[in-house]
Amino acid sequence: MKGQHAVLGSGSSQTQVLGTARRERLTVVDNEAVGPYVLLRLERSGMEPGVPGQFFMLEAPGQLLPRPMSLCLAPPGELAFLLEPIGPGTRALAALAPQERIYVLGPLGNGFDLAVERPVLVAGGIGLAPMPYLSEALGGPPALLGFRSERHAEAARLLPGAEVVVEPRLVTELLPGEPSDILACGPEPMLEAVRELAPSAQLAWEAPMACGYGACYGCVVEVEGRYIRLCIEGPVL
Amino acid sequence: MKGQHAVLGSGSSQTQVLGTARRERLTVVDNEAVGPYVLLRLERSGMEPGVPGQFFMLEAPGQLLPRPMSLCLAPPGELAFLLEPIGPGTRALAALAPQERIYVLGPLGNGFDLAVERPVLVAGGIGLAPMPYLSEALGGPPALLGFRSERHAEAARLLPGAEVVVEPRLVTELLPGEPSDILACGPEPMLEAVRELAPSAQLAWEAPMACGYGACYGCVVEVEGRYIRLCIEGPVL
Amino acid sequence: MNVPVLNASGCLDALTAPEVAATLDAFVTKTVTPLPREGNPPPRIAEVDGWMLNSIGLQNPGIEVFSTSVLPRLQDLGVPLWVSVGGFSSSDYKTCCERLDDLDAAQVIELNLSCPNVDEAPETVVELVQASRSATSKPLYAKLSPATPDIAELARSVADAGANGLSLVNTLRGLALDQATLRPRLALGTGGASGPALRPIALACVYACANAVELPIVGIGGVMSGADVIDFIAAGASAVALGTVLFADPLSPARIRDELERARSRGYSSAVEIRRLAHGLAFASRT
Amino acid sequence: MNVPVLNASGCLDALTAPEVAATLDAFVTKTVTPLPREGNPPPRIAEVDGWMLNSIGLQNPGIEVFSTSVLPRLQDLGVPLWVSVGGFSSSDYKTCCERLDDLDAAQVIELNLSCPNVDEAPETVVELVQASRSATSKPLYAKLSPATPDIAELARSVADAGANGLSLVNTLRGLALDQATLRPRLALGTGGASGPALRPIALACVYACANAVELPIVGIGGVMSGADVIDFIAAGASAVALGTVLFADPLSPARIRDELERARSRGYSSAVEIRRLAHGLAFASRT
Ligand SMILES: Cc1cc2nc3c(=O)[nH]c(=O)nc-3n(C[C@H](O)[C@H](O)[C@H](O)COP(=O)(O)OP(=O)(O)OC[C@H]3O[C@@H](n4cnc5c(N)ncnc54)[C@H](O)[C@@H]3O)c2cc1C
Ligand SMILES: Cc1cc2nc3c(=O)[nH]c(=O)nc-3n(C[C@H](O)[C@H](O)[C@H](O)COP(=O)(O)OP(=O)(O)OC[C@H]3O[C@@H](n4cnc5c(N)ncnc54)[C@H](O)[C@@H]3O)c2cc1C
Ligand SMILES: Cc1cc2nc3c(=O)[nH]c(=O)nc-3n(C[C@H](O)[C@H](O)[C@H](O)COP(=O)(O)O)c2cc1C
Ligand SMILES: Cc1cc2nc3c(=O)[nH]c(=O)nc-3n(C[C@H](O)[C@H](O)[C@H](O)COP(=O)(O)O)c2cc1C
Ligand code: FES
Ligand code: FES
Repeated sequence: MKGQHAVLGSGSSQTQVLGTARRERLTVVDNEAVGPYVLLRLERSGMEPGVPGQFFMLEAPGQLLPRPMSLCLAPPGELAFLLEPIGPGTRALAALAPQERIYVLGPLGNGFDLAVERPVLVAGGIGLAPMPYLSEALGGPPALLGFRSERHAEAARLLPGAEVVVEPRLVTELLPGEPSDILACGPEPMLEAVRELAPSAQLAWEAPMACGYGACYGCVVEVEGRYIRLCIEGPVL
Repeated sequence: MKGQHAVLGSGSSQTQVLGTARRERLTVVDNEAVGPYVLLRLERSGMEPGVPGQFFMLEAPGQLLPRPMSLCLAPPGELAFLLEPIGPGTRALAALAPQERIYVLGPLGNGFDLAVERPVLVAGGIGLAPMPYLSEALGGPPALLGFRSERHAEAARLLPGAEVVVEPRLVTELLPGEPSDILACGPEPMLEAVRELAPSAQLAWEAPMACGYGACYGCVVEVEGRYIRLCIEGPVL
Repeated sequence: MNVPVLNASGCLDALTAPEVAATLDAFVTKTVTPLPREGNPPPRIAEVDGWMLNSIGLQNPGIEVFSTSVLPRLQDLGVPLWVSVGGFSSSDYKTCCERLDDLDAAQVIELNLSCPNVDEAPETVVELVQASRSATSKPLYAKLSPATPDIAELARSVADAGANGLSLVNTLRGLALDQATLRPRLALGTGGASGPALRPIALACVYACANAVELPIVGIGGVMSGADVIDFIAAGASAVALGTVLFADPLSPARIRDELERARSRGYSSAVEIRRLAHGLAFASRT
Repeated sequence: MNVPVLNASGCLDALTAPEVAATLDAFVTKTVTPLPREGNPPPRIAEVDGWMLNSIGLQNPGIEVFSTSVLPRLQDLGVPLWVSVGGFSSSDYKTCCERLDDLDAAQVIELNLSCPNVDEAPETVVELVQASRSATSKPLYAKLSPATPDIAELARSVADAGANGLSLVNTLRGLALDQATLRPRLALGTGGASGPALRPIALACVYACANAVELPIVGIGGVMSGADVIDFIAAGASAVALGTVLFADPLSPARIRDELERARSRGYSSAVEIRRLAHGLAFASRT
């Protein structure tokens, strides 16, 4: 894993999250189904898209806490997020109609390190979310996508040219034999498997987050026996 | 006051509220402004309008507890309520759009005793609510209405032919000198004043209610040193 | 799914709404005290932010009138009866339990040890249970407040003092101010807070106590739906009682039973199965 | 309207978000314990029914690292500092207070007497306050749990034990189950429940304590808006602290100050005026 790991507790990180992030109320342009997922497009207003792999906290109407979402696409004047509706927050976001407005905070956290020579993108399921923007930034490197069903695999159209497998086949079966710089996002077991095969891979992890900017200590993951805040030390580790 | 007053606590009343009341989900026909008030018209479905002065518990979207409302009008196939938006529950009711549906329970409580010889209706402000339906049942007796402003007085059109005063004039100034059977509804000070002048008047009182059918003991009013449940002993006392 | 559904004490009058009482597995009376009580002055209720606040103040006819004239009429309804008793000293609890002890109509005595609308009894909860235990051989359910630093510890002492079951929970104390006057909306200031916002707190109490004692638990607090009942069973309750939801929906017992029936067809085959699922994670009682 | 706005302990890291800290009248640190703590295993947070549940478990670098390397950097921010201390025995509280006593940067010590995510200290709250009092001459704010049968009584004993102020309140204990597995959503089962659903409960605590003691009170619990601040002041607080709202909106301190400013123009001319309005009904302290 990359990144300087925190020692412990308050003040271990220098990342001044709010220094680059803004908070604005953005207008929904559209919400489109992409297989079982939803592509939520927001007017960009004054917000920066940030580095691929960074994320934003999106107000989910009716919910107390915002929900973390990776930026999926940054077309001119827009910020677009790919959502999997799995609970009350993501369902509320998936139900937004054009012209509705939500508060958005970001970009947050540390994205992928783009200084790589032989990039290969690897994603499982909703782990596809950050890949289109990442692919663009890297000039369209090879990409490997795994999905749990044909229906989920429809979302592969967001990353034209990617190689796609559907369960029971696993995306890790496609990992190249030759040395490469893997940038991956997906469910925890997939990321563990990728790390096993490619210890230097950059992996984008998930954890429930309340704040996204280091305030709550809710999003910790264990790294070398210590709990670090994924939102400011990651999500790419 | 009329009505057999409860002694104390559980089981003092024989009124089997749910015996006559039904609970159904009714569809909104329309919501019309009447001065600063709102006339909420619901499809009647299988519900009975009951006796004038009885009330219904109306689900207020987004609120935990339903809100008590007197029946205002019972045109064929409809139940209509006159609302004053004063808080979250009444505002939610006033914001209902046609085709939306809410649960309604009723009719509840004891209405006016219609076996009167020289009826005169007296109402102050939103106390107008039960009067149109009462007037119809009594064949259009004389009616006296008081309002706090000209704008509020617009609602008098729901009771054509009524005599209307606006503050600083008070409706009690209009009370007839000759003996009459007064049926009144309005704010507490007005009802107290009416009772002072006409001790045998039938008065429709208000109290915050959680259930409307005797379950919570929340709606008590003091009668002869005891607390009785207004929802089952009243609201007309 | 065979989960007994009761009403929560003080949330239904079986004599004014016998049709509703008939849909319950047992009817729990409003709390009875040794002497009659008029209760607190109105306004007694307010709704605020998903909570219902009440300050009824244990209005009741007293144990004597209750025993001679209310209980027989309740018995006629043909629903099993739980009698809730309360008071202000251990002798109050003793008085009520003794009076009920030889009345067959009262199947269970629930001890209201936790009403936030009357001054606190000077004795401890455990002393009140002991006094009650000495006065009756009927099953005693101890109804506890969530406003206690360590409810699992309290459950253990209450079990040791002879309680046969727990009713969890009573209301929390809450305050709502009128936005115009900034004065409390209830006449006496604060009141008991109930409704859906109480549910996660009640679930935590049930969960902590189920991991601490073997007693059966009636889960109470913000039950609104069949899904909520499943949560309470999963947390360790063996029955539930409906409070505030009865005010919003007198038909809720039947509706909730339907929802449970449908859950059964989705695979939750029995209450036991739900508990097994949930308590697989038994170490979790650590917090 | 001159109401000091703080953050609630554990709800902001001033070093990762100095811009947010700069908008506060004082910054309150996350609770520090004598020894470093890694805190509880994840998942640590969940949202349920208007509550946020957390089970952080007092992750902190320990009083020594805090004093030598965190506090100086906090001091550089130029915001008045309150240091929250906690522990598992009176000697833990004493250790922390002694260590802080001669550090000028710590203006106030807040005693976290109420964290629901660590096992209960065996000593009483009053003993913990006494031990802290003996160890420092700095102002001590006692932060109490709402899960206590009689918080006004507790406030009186805490005042007698030497506390200079009260922070009201900490979280309640809550439980959320995963709807698919029926297992607790937090790794350790239950967690501390915060957010708007806590507000009426917190207001009741502030109200009860303001009527019981003369100490200044920091109102904490579900403050989301300027209107909520007005409620807390009306109930008897003299300052407020923002917790969960900071997660949803890091700009909330400025927004809430704006809302208070606008309330002033609507006639609430001063905090004192609000309190006068509210406490006109002083007899209401009876419940
Ligand atoms: C940095 C980051 C970027 C993300 N990007 C995306 C994205 O681009 N698109 C997308 O659809 N989702 C993304 N997620 C996940 C997304 O934030 C969660 O699915 C969402 O918060 C769930 O909220 P909910 O209210 O719908 O469900 P909840 O009710 O909160 O959760 C439903 C179930 O999922 C579990 N859960 C919730 N959040 C997480 C989590 N973050 N990790 C693991 N389990 C969880 C809960 O414990 C619960 O069992 C991202 C998460 C992080 C941390
Ligand atoms: C039998 C009966 C019939 C009624 N009929 C009508 C009607 O036809 N039309 C109509 O507009 N209203 C009627 N009301 C009053 C109506 O029920 C309340 O205005 C409504 O419940 C307020 O809800 P809310 O959420 O809007 O305001 P809340 O936030 O509940 O209340 C706003 C303020 O009004 C006070 N308040 C609330 N309810 C009452 C009450 N019932 N009596 C006195 N003060 C109260 C509160 O304490 C608070 O200060 C009736 C009440 C009863 C008991
Ligand atoms: C209006 C009202 C009256 C109540 N009266 C009593 C009572 O007399 N005795 C008692 O033990 N609990 C009483 N309670 C508490 C309920 O029994 C129950 O514990 C609480 O309301 C939580 O459940 P709920 O959230 O489903 O309402 C009362 C609650 C309400 C709302
Ligand atoms: C994530 C989180 C961490 C917290 N950590 C602490 C803590 O370390 N010390 C403490 O005294 N309170 C802690 N609290 C409690 C808060 O300070 C506050 O009392 C509580 O959240 C209620 O306020 P709110 O409803 O505005 O969030 C924590 C709360 C949350 C949500
Ligand atoms: S999400 Fe709050 S610290 Fe990471
Ligand atoms: S409103 Fe519940 S008893 Fe009258």
